[in-house]
Amino acid sequence: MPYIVIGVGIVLSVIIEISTKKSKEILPWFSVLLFMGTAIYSIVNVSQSFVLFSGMLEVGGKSAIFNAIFNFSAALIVLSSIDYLKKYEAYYGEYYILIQSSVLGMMVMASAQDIFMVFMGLELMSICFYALVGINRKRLSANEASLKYFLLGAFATGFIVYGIALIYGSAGSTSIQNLVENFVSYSSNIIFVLGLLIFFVGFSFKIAAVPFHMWVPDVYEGSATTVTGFMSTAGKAAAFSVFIIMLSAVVSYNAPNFFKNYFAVISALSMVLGSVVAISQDNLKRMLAYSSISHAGYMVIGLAAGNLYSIAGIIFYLAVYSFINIGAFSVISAIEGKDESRIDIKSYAGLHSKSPFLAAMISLFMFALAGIPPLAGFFGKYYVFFGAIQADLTWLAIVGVLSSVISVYFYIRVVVYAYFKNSEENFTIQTSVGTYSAIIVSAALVIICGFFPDLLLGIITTAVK
Amino acid sequence: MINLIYITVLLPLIGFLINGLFGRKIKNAFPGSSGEKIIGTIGSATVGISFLIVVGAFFQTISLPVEQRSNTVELFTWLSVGGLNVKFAYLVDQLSLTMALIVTGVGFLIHVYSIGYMHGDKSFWRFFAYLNLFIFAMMNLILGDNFIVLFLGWEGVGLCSYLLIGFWYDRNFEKGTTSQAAKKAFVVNRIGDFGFLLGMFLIYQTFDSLNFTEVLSKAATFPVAEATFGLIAIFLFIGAIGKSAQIPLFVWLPDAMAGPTPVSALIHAATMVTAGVYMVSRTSIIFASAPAVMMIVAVVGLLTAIMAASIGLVQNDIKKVLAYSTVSQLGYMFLAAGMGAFSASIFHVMTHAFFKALLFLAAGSVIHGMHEEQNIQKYGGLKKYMPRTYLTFFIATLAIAGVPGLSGFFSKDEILWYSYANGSFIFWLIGMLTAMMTAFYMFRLLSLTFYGKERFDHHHVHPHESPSVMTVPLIVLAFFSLVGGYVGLPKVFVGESGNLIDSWLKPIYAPAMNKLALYGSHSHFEEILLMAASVALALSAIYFALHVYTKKPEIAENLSVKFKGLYNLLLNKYFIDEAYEAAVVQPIQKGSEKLLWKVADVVLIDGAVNGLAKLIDKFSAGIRKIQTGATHAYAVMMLTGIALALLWLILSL
Amino acid sequence: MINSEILTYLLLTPIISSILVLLFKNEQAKLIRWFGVAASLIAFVISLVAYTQFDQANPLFQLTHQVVWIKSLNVSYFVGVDGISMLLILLTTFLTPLTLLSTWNAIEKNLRMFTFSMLLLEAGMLGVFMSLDLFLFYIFWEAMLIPMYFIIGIWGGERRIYASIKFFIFTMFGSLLMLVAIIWLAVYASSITGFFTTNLLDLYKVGPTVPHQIQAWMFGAFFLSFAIKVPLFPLHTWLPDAHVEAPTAGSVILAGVLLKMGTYGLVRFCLPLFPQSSVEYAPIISVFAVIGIIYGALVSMVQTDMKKLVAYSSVSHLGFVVLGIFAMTIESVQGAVIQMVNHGLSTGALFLLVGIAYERTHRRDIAFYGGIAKLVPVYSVALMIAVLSSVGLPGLNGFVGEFLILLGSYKSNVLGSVWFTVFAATGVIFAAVYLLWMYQRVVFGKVTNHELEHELTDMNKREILFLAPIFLFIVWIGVYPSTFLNMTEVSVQTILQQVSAIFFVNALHRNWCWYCFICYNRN
Amino acid sequence: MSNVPMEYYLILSAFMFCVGVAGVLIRRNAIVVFMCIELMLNSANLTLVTFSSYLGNSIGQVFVFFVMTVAAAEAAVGLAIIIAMFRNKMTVNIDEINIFKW
Repeated sequence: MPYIVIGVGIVLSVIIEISTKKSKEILPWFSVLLFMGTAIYSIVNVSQSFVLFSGMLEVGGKSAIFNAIFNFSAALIVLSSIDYLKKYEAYYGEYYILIQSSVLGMMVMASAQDIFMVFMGLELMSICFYALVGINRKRLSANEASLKYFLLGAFATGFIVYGIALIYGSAGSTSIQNLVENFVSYSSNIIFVLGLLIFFVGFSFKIAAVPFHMWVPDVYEGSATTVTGFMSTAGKAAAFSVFIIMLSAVVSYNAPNFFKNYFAVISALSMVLGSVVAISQDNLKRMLAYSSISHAGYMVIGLAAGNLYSIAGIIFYLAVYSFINIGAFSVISAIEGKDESRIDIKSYAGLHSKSPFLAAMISLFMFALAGIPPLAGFFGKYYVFFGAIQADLTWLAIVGVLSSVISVYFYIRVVVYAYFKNSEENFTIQTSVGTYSAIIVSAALVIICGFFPDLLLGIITTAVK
Repeated sequence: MINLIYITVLLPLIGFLINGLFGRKIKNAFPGSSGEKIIGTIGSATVGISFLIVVGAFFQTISLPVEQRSNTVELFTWLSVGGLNVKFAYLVDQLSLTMALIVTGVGFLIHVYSIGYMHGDKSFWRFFAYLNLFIFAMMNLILGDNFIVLFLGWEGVGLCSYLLIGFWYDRNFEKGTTSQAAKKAFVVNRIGDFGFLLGMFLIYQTFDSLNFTEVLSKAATFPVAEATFGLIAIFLFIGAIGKSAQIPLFVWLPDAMAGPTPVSALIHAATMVTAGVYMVSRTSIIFASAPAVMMIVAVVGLLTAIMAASIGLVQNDIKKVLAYSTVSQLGYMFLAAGMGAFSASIFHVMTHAFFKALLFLAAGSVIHGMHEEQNIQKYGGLKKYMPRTYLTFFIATLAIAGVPGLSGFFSKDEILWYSYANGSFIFWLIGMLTAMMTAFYMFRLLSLTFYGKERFDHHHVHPHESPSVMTVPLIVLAFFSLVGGYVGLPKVFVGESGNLIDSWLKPIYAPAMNKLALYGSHSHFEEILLMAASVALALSAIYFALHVYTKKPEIAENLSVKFKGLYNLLLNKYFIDEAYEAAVVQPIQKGSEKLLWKVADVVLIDGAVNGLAKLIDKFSAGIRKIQTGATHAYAVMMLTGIALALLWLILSL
Repeated sequence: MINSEILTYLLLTPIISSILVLLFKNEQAKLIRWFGVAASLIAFVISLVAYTQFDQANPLFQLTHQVVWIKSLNVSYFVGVDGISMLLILLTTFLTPLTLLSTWNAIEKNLRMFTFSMLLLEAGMLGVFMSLDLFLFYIFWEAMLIPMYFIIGIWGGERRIYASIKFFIFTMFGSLLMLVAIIWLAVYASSITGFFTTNLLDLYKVGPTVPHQIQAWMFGAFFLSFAIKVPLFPLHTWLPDAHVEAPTAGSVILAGVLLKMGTYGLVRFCLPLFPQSSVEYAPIISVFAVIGIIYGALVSMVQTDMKKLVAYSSVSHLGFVVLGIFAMTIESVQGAVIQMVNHGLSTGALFLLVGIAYERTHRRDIAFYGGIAKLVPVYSVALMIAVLSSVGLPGLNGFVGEFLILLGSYKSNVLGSVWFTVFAATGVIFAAVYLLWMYQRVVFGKVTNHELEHELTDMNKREILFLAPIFLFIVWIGVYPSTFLNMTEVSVQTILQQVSAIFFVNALHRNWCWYCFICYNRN
Repeated sequence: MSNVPMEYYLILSAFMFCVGVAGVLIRRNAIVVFMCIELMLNSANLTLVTFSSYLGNSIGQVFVFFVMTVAAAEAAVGLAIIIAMFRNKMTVNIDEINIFKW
């Protein structure tokens, strides 16, 4: 049902774009409505789980949660894009259509019950992202980002397809259901394990885990801020949704713990490297790119632990991470000036005197990213650490906390500039209804999920079980 | 009256609060000297009334049978934790009453004297507030029925001493300032307190109580190792050394002369410095259980006595001479205590309080009349200008020099006798030598001040007698210096019970005496012989001093040139201050600054912390270079990752 | 009255009023100030009411209030107090209005935010002291970093950024390891009780059963976190920086309450949760405590900046507290608890006084001052009292704490050697040295600096008003500490029973005796 | 076809895959790099077809069609990006495209 709605929405958007010149005013609000409607529909129908397209897609349960996350993030991103795109000089109607399509792709990924569907969803999403990254085709930075993203993304796709081929060959089927049921017998087949590993590597690229993270800083820096916000949240969540689907096969059947080790290692690498390198970044978008790498690391802890708690933890983490990051990128987009100026941390000096609201909000999001209780970010980490310790991965949890100590430094550095330093540049910040409402909604969610994590967690736990 | 004893503690406190909080207002409200009078009256009256109460309690106690002479007045619980139960309670017995009489009595006189001495001082009210606070603390010290209340007073008097030494906080004193002297006093005292604290801890560990009655009775009966007793005694004695200015912690007392002279009289001569003697005497049973420590006490006392006396021989500051004399006399008291003659030491505390307070007050009167000049070389022939001061000073000098019939003679003689009887001839000899020196330097002081040529500048200095508010206390003290000794007449003359003070205090020391039991058999003849010898030697020293300093000052001059090294050594107090400065103070200070702070803290610890941060920062700056911007490199990185993963997978199969 | 919601009201008061503060405009300075003081006074009154409902003879946690919070993790909002936490809660609510009152002139910039931070900070500290769920405790423990971070960073001195970041990261480092330990305990508990729990009362039963080797790690993680907060030598270097750079109000709260959270954590969590490890490592920890006492004092002695001097003195004073806690005798732990309050009062007073002078002259270096007794007599007296209280003069509060700690540690079997006390007691000497020396250089002597004459004015009524209550308690605790000692006695006994039960069973399970060379052979 | 062992096809496709990967790593021209990626995809396709044929089910072959479709879409977007790049910078040498680094 939600897939049809989005699909119809895309068609309608295309028609609007073609038929009227006012499409730029209509499309954003249309998209917001579309996304919000789908998000709410998904949340309401969490408990109704059924299968579509002869076992290809599953509706409800985990996928409903993911669908809600995708749609909700998209809605917020669209809100904050309205005014930003004018500034960014890329005020095209297809922007919204691309977002809608990519959301459809994500939804397919998250609901997939067959590796084919995973691939289809992934490609739909990725191709839209390639285009979104380069949406401002006049700008060299956007060109470079999209080219890098495209080449490396396609490279990764090559691995994924090859992996799928090997899995298919050794299992004789692409149904995930089948994989789950017969995992133990398959796992003695070296080709199967090899295929699965290659497949996982491809997705490790998508979630930006070290050492497959190299594209992230450049692409995040070069694309439009709102697009970065979208990719780093919904895009990452979509890739994780695939891991979680596949993982129910890998872990619940006592597989050889090779994958556990694999995840543990890339998680440790990502956490440490992301945190460490972020320290020396002055460009805020680039810094958040590295932060996103380290957060991917935290989430992978949950994959390594692989129990119910940690899976619920990852989903929770993804949801709150989406709110936080969208909020943070919205603030950045609000402050950003023409020609991608003012994304350097120095421009944030004395922000509190220019705009107390934005200063408070960026601090809130930074503290949340740093995982300071009682903000939502803390609970995400708490959950994955909890899962890790339960799975006897205490060392990983310790690596995690140590790297979050390091990461605190660059998060609070933003607060230092916003509050403790005096302004050096003079500029005025235009208020934007769309962006500000996106920020407020994200902030509210960050606080609410912090004080009452059970609201969200309750839904997730029921869905996971 | 015994039950009202807490009033004697409270009254000075009230006086302190009134003068301390409202003194400035009183002074401003009543212009001229009437404000001073009110403040002075409040200050003196509180102590005076306390004195009367103590006297009442004294007579009440005397009227009781001997067994009931020890009474406790409880106020409220102070510290009650686990097995520790410390009350604010006062112990009224023979020893504390004796001390209380001295403190309030002499204290009252000095208060009165101060009204005159401090006249015109801008902080008149503050002075009286501090004095009252001192009396409050001192009363706690001597009346407290447990170690902690004693310690409260112990530290409290230290504080008052600190405040009063630094009373003229903007004046210079010798090479430094008064406040440096004050700080020195407090810190050196604290070193002693450190020992005292450890003593208390060990007592609590051993006897599970800090209450005098309990601890002392347990100490008399409990089977406790002698080593433990020894350790306790050593610790307590360290406390006493600090407070009573014995070797090696005596250095603060001469510097304490930076305070106003009444302070020197009250705190640094008559009362506070004897607190150590009181404490040893109070815990006599513990000391008596550790004979080795007793010997240490005696030796320390003896050495202090002779050392301080030798320094006193050459000092030129009138108060300095008296200060070293005090140190020396305190040494006598410890000698007595160490010899087991606790009552003799308390007796000497009493007589010393009279004559030394008198000496200081009289000296104060001289200083007052000489416009704050303290160098005795610039005095001379003052007898005719200040007759009353001279007379009283003369009496006190006789007393301290051990001229028979005066108070000092009896107490000093008793100590010397016990140092022979319970100790050895060497003890007596050194004690005797000290007594000779004492007689000498006191008469040197007397001669240079009151006799001989007038060496002061007549144009600027107009010596005059002090007002009667100052001289009347002098006269009263002179009276007691004359007759105070008769409560402790030698047993050789008056028999076992004729020594009033000894038989009064005896019950206190009974347990200690039981343990000691070291009275050797010495004949009366020996005692009288030694007494005669000491009198003869003292008198000859007096004669020599008078002769040299009134008639032939050049002899002194020649001697000082002839024995230049010795003279300088003595003049500079054996360079002990300098030695401490170089051996203790400087190393600690420099070490703390150069080593602990600037190296250990800033470089090592903080350096490690910041270094770690810097390391991560460097690491970050280095590792970010991996991100070259070249798409190829990214692909290579990915492939490396895949290759490693595959390799690992294959290896793990 | 075992169950009561009063603590929740107490907690909510500053939170709600901090939000209300945001409704004011920055220009309404007077209103904001009064509002802040009034709000914190209300909190103080509520805590007094809570105190009247508190039964000090009851060894259990009282005034508890439990509401399920996160079902899936079995975490509940669970607050309650025993004597120790009640005392510290009172200290917190007592000091907060006074510090707010002290900022009248010092804080001009962004007053609204300042009051907001202070009230939030108060809420955080109260939460730490009343939480009976480790998860909840951890949240408060971390959450109060944020307002403190802002207080140092926005209203601090020149190097405020360095200091605030150092403070934040240093303290966070320890607490994150504690987080791992908390989770580990919760998971471990599920293997014993069958369900995850972070409920402190449940974990009190679970903690001691943790296998010896792992318990040491758990203990280490908790201890590290608390030791950094205390701060114990050699983890103390964030403190001087934070103290020096923080505004007066920040320093007062930092010294007065924040550091106590560390020592409170040791008493509340380390000792009863991990008794074997606590006993086993007590001597090592005490060595560091003693080093801290002496080291803090010596370094304090040579400081040229008054605030830094007081900051290092905190290292020394809190060394006493740690020593008292790990001596584990009733006397020493009681002493440690009362010393926490004492340090809050006397160091708080010292910081306030330094702040008063700083407000007028904008200088904190000792050399700048000298001879101010003549210019500002009331101030000098106040400083004297604060100094003496810090020095530990009998009759004032400091003595009671230090004496009990030393007395208790001397006879402690857990430490097993009297040398700890002997060395610690030298701190008593050094305290006199550094504080009186500072006092002498600042207050006594001649006025050499004539700038002082027109800049320095004596304390005004408001300043006397906020110092007087502190001095009242300084004397009160010094003369009649029973009021406070009785409050905590039963609670301390309960904790020690938990420890000693283990202690006697295992009878010093130590496989090393490195301190033998200084062993003092008793009996 | 049935007399050729499956392994031959697999090895061939693996070799093709490696050639593709090597091309991506070595070549500088963005279009050539992209073509190498297409080669990788095609090697995967070959694998799929092989398996499909040997397993005797059609899923693999169906999937190949999807992959080809996707590759076509990818090519469209990718070439558009490369063209945009070329317009702005007049080069498609990926070594010269490095304004973002570190």
